[in-house]
Amino acid sequence: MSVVSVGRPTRPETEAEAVARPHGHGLVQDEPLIFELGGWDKTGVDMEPADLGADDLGDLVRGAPIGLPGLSEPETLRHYVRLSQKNHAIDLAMYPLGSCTMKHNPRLNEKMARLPGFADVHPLQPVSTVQGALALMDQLAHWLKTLTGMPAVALTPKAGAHGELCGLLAIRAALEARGDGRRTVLAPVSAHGTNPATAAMAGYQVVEIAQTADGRVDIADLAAKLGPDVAAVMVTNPNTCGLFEREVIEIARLTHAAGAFFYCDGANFNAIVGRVRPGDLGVDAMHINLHKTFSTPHGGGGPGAGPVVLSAALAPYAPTPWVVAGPDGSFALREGREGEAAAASGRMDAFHGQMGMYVRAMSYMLSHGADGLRQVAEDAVLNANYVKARLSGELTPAFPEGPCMHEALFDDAWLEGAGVTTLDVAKALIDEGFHPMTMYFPLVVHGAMLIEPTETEPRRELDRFCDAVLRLAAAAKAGDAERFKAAPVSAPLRRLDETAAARKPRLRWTA
Amino acid sequence: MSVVSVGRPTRPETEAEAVARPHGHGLVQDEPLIFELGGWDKTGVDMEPADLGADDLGDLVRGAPIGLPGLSEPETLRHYVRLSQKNHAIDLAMYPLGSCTMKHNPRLNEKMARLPGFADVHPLQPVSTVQGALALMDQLAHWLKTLTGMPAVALTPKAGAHGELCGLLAIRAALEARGDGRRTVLAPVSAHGTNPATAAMAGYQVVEIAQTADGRVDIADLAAKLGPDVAAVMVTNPNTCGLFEREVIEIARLTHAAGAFFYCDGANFNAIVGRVRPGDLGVDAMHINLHKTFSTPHGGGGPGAGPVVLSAALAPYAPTPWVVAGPDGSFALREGREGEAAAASGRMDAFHGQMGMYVRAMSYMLSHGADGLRQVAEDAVLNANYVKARLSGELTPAFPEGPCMHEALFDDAWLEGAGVTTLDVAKALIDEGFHPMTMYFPLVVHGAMLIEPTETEPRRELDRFCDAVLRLAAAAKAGDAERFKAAPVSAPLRRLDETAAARKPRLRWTA
Amino acid sequence: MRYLPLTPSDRAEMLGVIGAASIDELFVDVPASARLAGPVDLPRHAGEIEVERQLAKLAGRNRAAGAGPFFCGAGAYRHHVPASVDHIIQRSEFLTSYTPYQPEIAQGTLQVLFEFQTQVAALTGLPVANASLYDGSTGCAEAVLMAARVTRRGKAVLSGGLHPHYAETAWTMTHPAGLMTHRLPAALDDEAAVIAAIDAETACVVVQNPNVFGLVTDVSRIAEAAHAAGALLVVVTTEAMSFGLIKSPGEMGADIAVAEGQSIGNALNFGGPYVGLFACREPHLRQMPGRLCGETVDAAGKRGFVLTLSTREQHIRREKATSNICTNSGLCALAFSIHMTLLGETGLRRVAEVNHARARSLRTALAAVPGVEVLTPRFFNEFAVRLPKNAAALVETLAARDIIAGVPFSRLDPTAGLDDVLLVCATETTTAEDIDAFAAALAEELAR
Amino acid sequence: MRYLPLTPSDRAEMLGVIGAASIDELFVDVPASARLAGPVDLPRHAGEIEVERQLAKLAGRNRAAGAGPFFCGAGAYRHHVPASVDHIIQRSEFLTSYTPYQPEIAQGTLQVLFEFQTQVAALTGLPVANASLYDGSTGCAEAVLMAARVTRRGKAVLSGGLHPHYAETAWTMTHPAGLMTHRLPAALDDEAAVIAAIDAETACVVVQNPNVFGLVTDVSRIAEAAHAAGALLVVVTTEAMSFGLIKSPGEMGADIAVAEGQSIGNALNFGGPYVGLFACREPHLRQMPGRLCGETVDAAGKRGFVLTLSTREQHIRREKATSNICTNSGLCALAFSIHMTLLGETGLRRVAEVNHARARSLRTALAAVPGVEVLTPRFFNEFAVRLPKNAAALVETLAARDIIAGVPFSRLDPTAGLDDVLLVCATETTTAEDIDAFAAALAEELAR
Ligand SMILES: Cc1ncc(COP(=O)(O)O)c(C=O)c1O
Ligand SMILES: Cc1ncc(COP(=O)(O)O)c(C=O)c1O
Repeated sequence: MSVVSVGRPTRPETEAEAVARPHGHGLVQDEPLIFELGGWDKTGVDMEPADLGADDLGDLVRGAPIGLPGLSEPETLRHYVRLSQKNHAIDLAMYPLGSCTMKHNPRLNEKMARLPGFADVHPLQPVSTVQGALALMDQLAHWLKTLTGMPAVALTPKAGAHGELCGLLAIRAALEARGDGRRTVLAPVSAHGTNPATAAMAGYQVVEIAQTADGRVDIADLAAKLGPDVAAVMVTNPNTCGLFEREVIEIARLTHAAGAFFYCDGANFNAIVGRVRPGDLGVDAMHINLHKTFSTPHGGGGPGAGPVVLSAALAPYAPTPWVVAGPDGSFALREGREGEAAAASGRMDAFHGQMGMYVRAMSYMLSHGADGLRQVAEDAVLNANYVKARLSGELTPAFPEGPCMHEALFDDAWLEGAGVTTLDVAKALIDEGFHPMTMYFPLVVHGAMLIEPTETEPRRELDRFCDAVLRLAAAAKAGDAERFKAAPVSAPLRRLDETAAARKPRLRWTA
Repeated sequence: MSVVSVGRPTRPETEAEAVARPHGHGLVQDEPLIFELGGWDKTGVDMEPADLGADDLGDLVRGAPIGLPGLSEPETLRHYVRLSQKNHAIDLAMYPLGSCTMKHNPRLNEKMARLPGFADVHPLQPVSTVQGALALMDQLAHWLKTLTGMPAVALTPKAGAHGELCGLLAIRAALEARGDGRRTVLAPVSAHGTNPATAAMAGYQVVEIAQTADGRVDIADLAAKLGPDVAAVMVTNPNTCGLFEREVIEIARLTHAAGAFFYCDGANFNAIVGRVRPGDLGVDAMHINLHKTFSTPHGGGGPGAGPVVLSAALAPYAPTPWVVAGPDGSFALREGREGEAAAASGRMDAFHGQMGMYVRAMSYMLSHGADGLRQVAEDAVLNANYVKARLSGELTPAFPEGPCMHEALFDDAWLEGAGVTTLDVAKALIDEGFHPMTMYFPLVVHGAMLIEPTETEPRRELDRFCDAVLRLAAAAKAGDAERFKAAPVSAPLRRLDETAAARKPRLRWTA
Repeated sequence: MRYLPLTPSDRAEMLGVIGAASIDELFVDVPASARLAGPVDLPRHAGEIEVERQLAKLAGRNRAAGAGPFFCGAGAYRHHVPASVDHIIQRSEFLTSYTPYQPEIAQGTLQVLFEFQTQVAALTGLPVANASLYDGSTGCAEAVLMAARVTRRGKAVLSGGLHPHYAETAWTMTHPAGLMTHRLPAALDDEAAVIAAIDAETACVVVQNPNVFGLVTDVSRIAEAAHAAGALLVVVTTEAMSFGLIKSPGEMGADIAVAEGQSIGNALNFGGPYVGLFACREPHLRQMPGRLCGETVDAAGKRGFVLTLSTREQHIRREKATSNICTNSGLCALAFSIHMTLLGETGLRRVAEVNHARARSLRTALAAVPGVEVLTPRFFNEFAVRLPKNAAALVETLAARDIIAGVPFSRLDPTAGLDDVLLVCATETTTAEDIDAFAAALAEELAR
Repeated sequence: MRYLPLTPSDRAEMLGVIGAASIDELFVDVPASARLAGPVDLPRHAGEIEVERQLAKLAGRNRAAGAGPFFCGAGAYRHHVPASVDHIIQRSEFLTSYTPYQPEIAQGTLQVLFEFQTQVAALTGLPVANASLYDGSTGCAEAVLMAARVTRRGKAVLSGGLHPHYAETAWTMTHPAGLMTHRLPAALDDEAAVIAAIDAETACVVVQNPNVFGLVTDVSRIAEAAHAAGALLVVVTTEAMSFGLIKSPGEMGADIAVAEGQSIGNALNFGGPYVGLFACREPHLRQMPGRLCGETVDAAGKRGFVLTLSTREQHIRREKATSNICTNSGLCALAFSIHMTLLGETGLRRVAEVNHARARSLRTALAAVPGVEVLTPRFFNEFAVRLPKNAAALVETLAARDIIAGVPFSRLDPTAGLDDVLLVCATETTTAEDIDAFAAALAEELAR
């Protein structure tokens, strides 16, 4: 339909109005919970009723109301589209969450994962009917092994933490196979929380390794703590300070000399993919977060996938199932403990891991190729160093000497006396249109701000981000603490009261 | 990555802040033009270069720079996702643009239209290889004919206006076939602009028919104007005032008695689908906007599809191509003027019209079925009458007597003396989170406000909308004109200067 | 019904608010004789599973272009559209919005249209472009109508290289207004005939480049002749990808450029929806059909975009409008613009070169088949061949072998006497194996 | 490279700002011996066309479940997911966001999680649910670990009706921490054996309902026995659709309910990603693994949601955490929640009833095949049959006839001695024709 624009010239805005309406803001629809939309007897799914009742089930039939509202399709669309607009996303602006590798998620990956031949295939179909799926798993395994220089890979772990567990279980099994009941895992203080949590799950006690002034593993301390009870040394490399462990080969040597295994947390593999092979560094096991390095979407908290590459010493202790390539080009599945799987460390989950993520990762890898993946690492490192260089004048880099890898770590020394905390800076960044950096991690740095741009940030966005941070730095130093305390003011909500949430948890809607 | 939330309790908001940040607002990313993003030598498409040059084309090869920027895929995604958030959409809130039928667009339709068997088929493939496409067109034709009670349909018009042209050309051809060179088309003042514009394109002069006080065609005036030069009478039914033409059968009778044809603008078919068949009213030709009644998405301005149903008298003058069902269940295409197509009025476009829209419309029709489509009309009319009933106390309905059909028309008498115009009300509705109604159309009503909720609006949203309008009415009557003049304040932009735009048109970016 | 949110109790309560006893009361204005008592004779509603089954079955009865060797062009082209294009156009905010009449809440669509217009202007080499028409063929008809308005003349000369369906559409849409379309016989190259046909009544000359036989020509001599006679030159392009390799219409003297934009961003869709590109020289701006998006500022001085010069359009000017077009091809224009943004100049030139190279490989392969004569000397990605047999019959034979061999010219114009001419096309999606399979099968069939 | 926005000149300039002469300088910390001089031995980058071709080829070598008769269940189920679910989860704001650590700009995800938790609590009949785990099998292992923390005991009794892969996963993930899993032999109904196995060391009893043979049972007697011994009852459900027809775990006395949520909103995906549902009774809340979303207010008093009770989690509590889980199944939980919102109680019950009815039709058809014995007396949508032949071999034979006949029990547990047992499943996507084709083919093969 047409609209006659009666062209009455609009009057210019008054100054007061201009201030009241900060630039770049728009209306966000309020949206109640589905339980408040009145859909107690609606449904958005049409289906002819069954021709039979369920009377054969007797009193096992669910009688009482369940309490689930339903909505028609139009209402459903609106509910979720409205909610979605309250989220920040990579597709909206830089999302420099250090250690999370929030890179672009190619849409080709999504399309490929939805091919019926991948999406509509049951994990327990006869193996003869899923040869393409097994071939893809085999291909993914080949790429991961080649990129890491490792002889084996266990694909089934569901995410990074699950991969850590898988790696430690292989180590445990290998030790048990030689009758060795070691009970300690060494890990630096800077380790991600999943490392100690996983070690505990795997039945180990965690002993912390000290860190040097330049943000690396203290080799002397490591050597001192290595002993006959140490099953594994867990080190993240590049580490969570965004630095490459220069002495990594020595770490591996010492570890092996002590009869222990070297577990590398590969969450930061993005910094070195195509340029460095962990296998060349003496690593025995390393998980790879496909949802970081290989671009499968984070989806607001998963799903991920955490394949673990393994050294020859650990390979026999991989969990089942795995794919076996036959000489005729066909593929089989090793599901039980038969044959070469006799020593398998168990089963990490019911089926074959995260096939949907394998397809996406494979689509990404094929797109980049060996050359492109190398460029990924280079650009990721370049972008991080660029941010570090641009911000170092005003902020205080935690480790100013030498280059960083894929992320730049700052402490809060530059905020000294400003009455502004790292948290405040993070919230103020929201008002600038960016997702904050990771804050207060790693724990080894005071008021840590960990910035990981990733290689998919264009120069222009890096500059916009750096400009915003520098503006905030100037404001903080100029004493404008109030602005920081009030932030964010432009998000759909102001700061949320997390203390109240935890004090009296309300974890579901009740009428 | 993890974030330690140092749980410093956030301080409560001051009153001044609460005012400065209207509820339900969020940050909208500013976004430059693609030409300002610096991508002059970038591309987001990887392709190995051709192995041959184009030297055989000599100086016909394009040498000079074209001036097209390119962006990598991450930048492209961000550009368009940012821009998208500056749009209102059905999926965000009620979009009551009268005459536009902004109903829910089912996602199943989108999925079906993308099946390779529909989307990846060439219009000139051998007919033996597109039997499913032809079958679908035949099925769509059957549904449209059954729903309208008309014996024939021309599918190829690309949108409503194109359908109008198609209908008038069939009329013209029918008249010419009997050697009749009539040159006038009668249409009411309330007609949509496309009606007179189409009549002119079809070579006719337009004479306006008067309207009665109750918003319908003035039969006496019609009778007076009908004569030997009148080729067609074009009437919208339900009409653009949202009213059913009570005397439609008489209009048809008079028209036919004068040797003219009755063209019905079917843009408002949504009000009567499944309840009334235009064929039972004496209509000779009527276009159907698949993008209105049959839910194909409006897409920010198209594409649409405007099939035209035809009476037996006009059927031979349909344009080619059309589908012919063979006795063996196979389908053929009549593309030239052979056989029964000897009298065809020509070709409306290069191929078979809007196949992508046919699939969507068919998916919608099959979903609703005969029973559901009838319910569509009922709910559309119910929703409009509900809005009319709720608003009539404060606003002034243009035609208070009797029910309306699928849309409710108000004039601006209720704004008398308030210093607020229909345009101001529309802009103020934006600040309430709604798309404005159609304004200043139809032309027969002063300061028209035409509200079409459609059947896919839930009760709750209708109430939210009515509450907002009533709030605005109270504010206008209370003398708060300033608020209206300033509106919108919560959209990404304030009112735009349309006069300046037209005075010195800038229609493309220049460096 | 999953798309209908009202519940029975909603309906009852709402009728109460309205003061109606039943829904039938709201339909009182319908003559009693025309009120249907119950549902029409069509199937009842169906769930998603059922609808999907029915439609998938129909889709399964079509041979998808991508399912095997495929060589059709002639106005619609199979190109690869990046996955992100289709992803973006499905965003609710683009898919489910209307024509941007309220610019404050439609800047997303409006900025895209402004960018689209700029891209189309650049591609065609002309200063102003509109926000899209239905498709190339209707755009061509609109160009003829526009030329008649500009020149106040009544005749259009249509080259025999113009796609026959375009010529027919132009006739259909322009003859009622009294225009005369002088359509020259189908011919590979009719420059001389076109120039000869220009006279003082001629409003415009319409030529296609590359033409329907794939021929790429320099139309500047025709431009000169037209201009000398006071007529406009309309250049039609059915293959927008060719803008990446071939001199633009603007550079060769066109006054109006019309193109089918389907190749960029849009699927084949059995012929539609597509997107018409339309550009012209500045002085004719106010005679242009279709929507235009222009730059302006908001009340706070911020840059923004609006639909403008709408006094040309039907909703303001009614019977004096430059066209009746209202709904156009918004979403297809968006797809075009996104794909073009991904390509950029670098990518467009690259893809265009690959198209050209593949078509040359195809020529080499077909030329080697005994009995096949390549007719088109200079082409972009499609060309005509003469076969020793009826082309339509051969295409059916090859289709039975799962090779879609191209478009027989007789399909476009059965009266041209070119029943032995086949139009073939190769794009970046064509593989060497496809070409080999085609040539081999053709050789076999011709040897029979 | 289309995913890499930096241009060569960007790179050069940025190195300048950094003060590095080359990119290699940024890698100085890597030991020289480990710096690769060039790309590894893998193919070079490829365009979309090429990647799509390669992957489509692999996909084409799998028989899609929807391509013909299909009867697999046993932990993964083929249901129809409405088109709008997949549309919504692909919105950038959901797809490309991280775990909602900054609640002010993550209310979309957080509100969804709160709604999801409420839905899961309602379905399982328990008061608190978390924001998802990886899948049902790892959720089952987490439940055992949680029960051990709650009871401070070290033994878990696993029913022989528990999916063997769940039992194996539970063993893998719990034995390193010193827990003992007492796994009973595979059995259709082992209530008595389960009750007998409970002792003073028992932290929990794990039963599946419907169990791996499809049997639906009343687990309240087991609940009583467990509670009497101070142990918890963990009820596992692999088919979430059954919640629409069968009494909930909470109603039958479960302390912890674990379910595989794939059936609602998620495709088969050859086994993953799926989504683990996890709910428990209030007192055990602080021993729960995984993320929790809670309601709170913002500084202006507006309702909002945050991740809460994170002191249970690894990033705060490190080695004392209730689990190491970090990334979980956010997007699958979203899909689950959307589908459940579309269904509502009405739709869920309807679809569940249809599943049950189809499975009963399947039973009737298979029971009529000579030699086939139906083993499961009461079931939801899957049941076990005993065949007069090796089930795995028969499944392969039928697969060659394009019928995917179900899951041979030996595939789940080759050591159980149930090689003649086949697990079959029917859902709302199964047609009468599918069932007829299966029964007919089975009868033929058994008659051979
Ligand atoms: C350094 C590090 N290690 C391990 C993990 C755990 O990975 P996931 O979240 O995939 O379980 C993360 C992710 O946050 C991480 O940053
Ligand atoms: C009453 C009426 N007639 C005709 C039309 C023209 O339809 P279209 O925009 O599809 O060309 C419209 C659409 O706006 C309309 O509302």
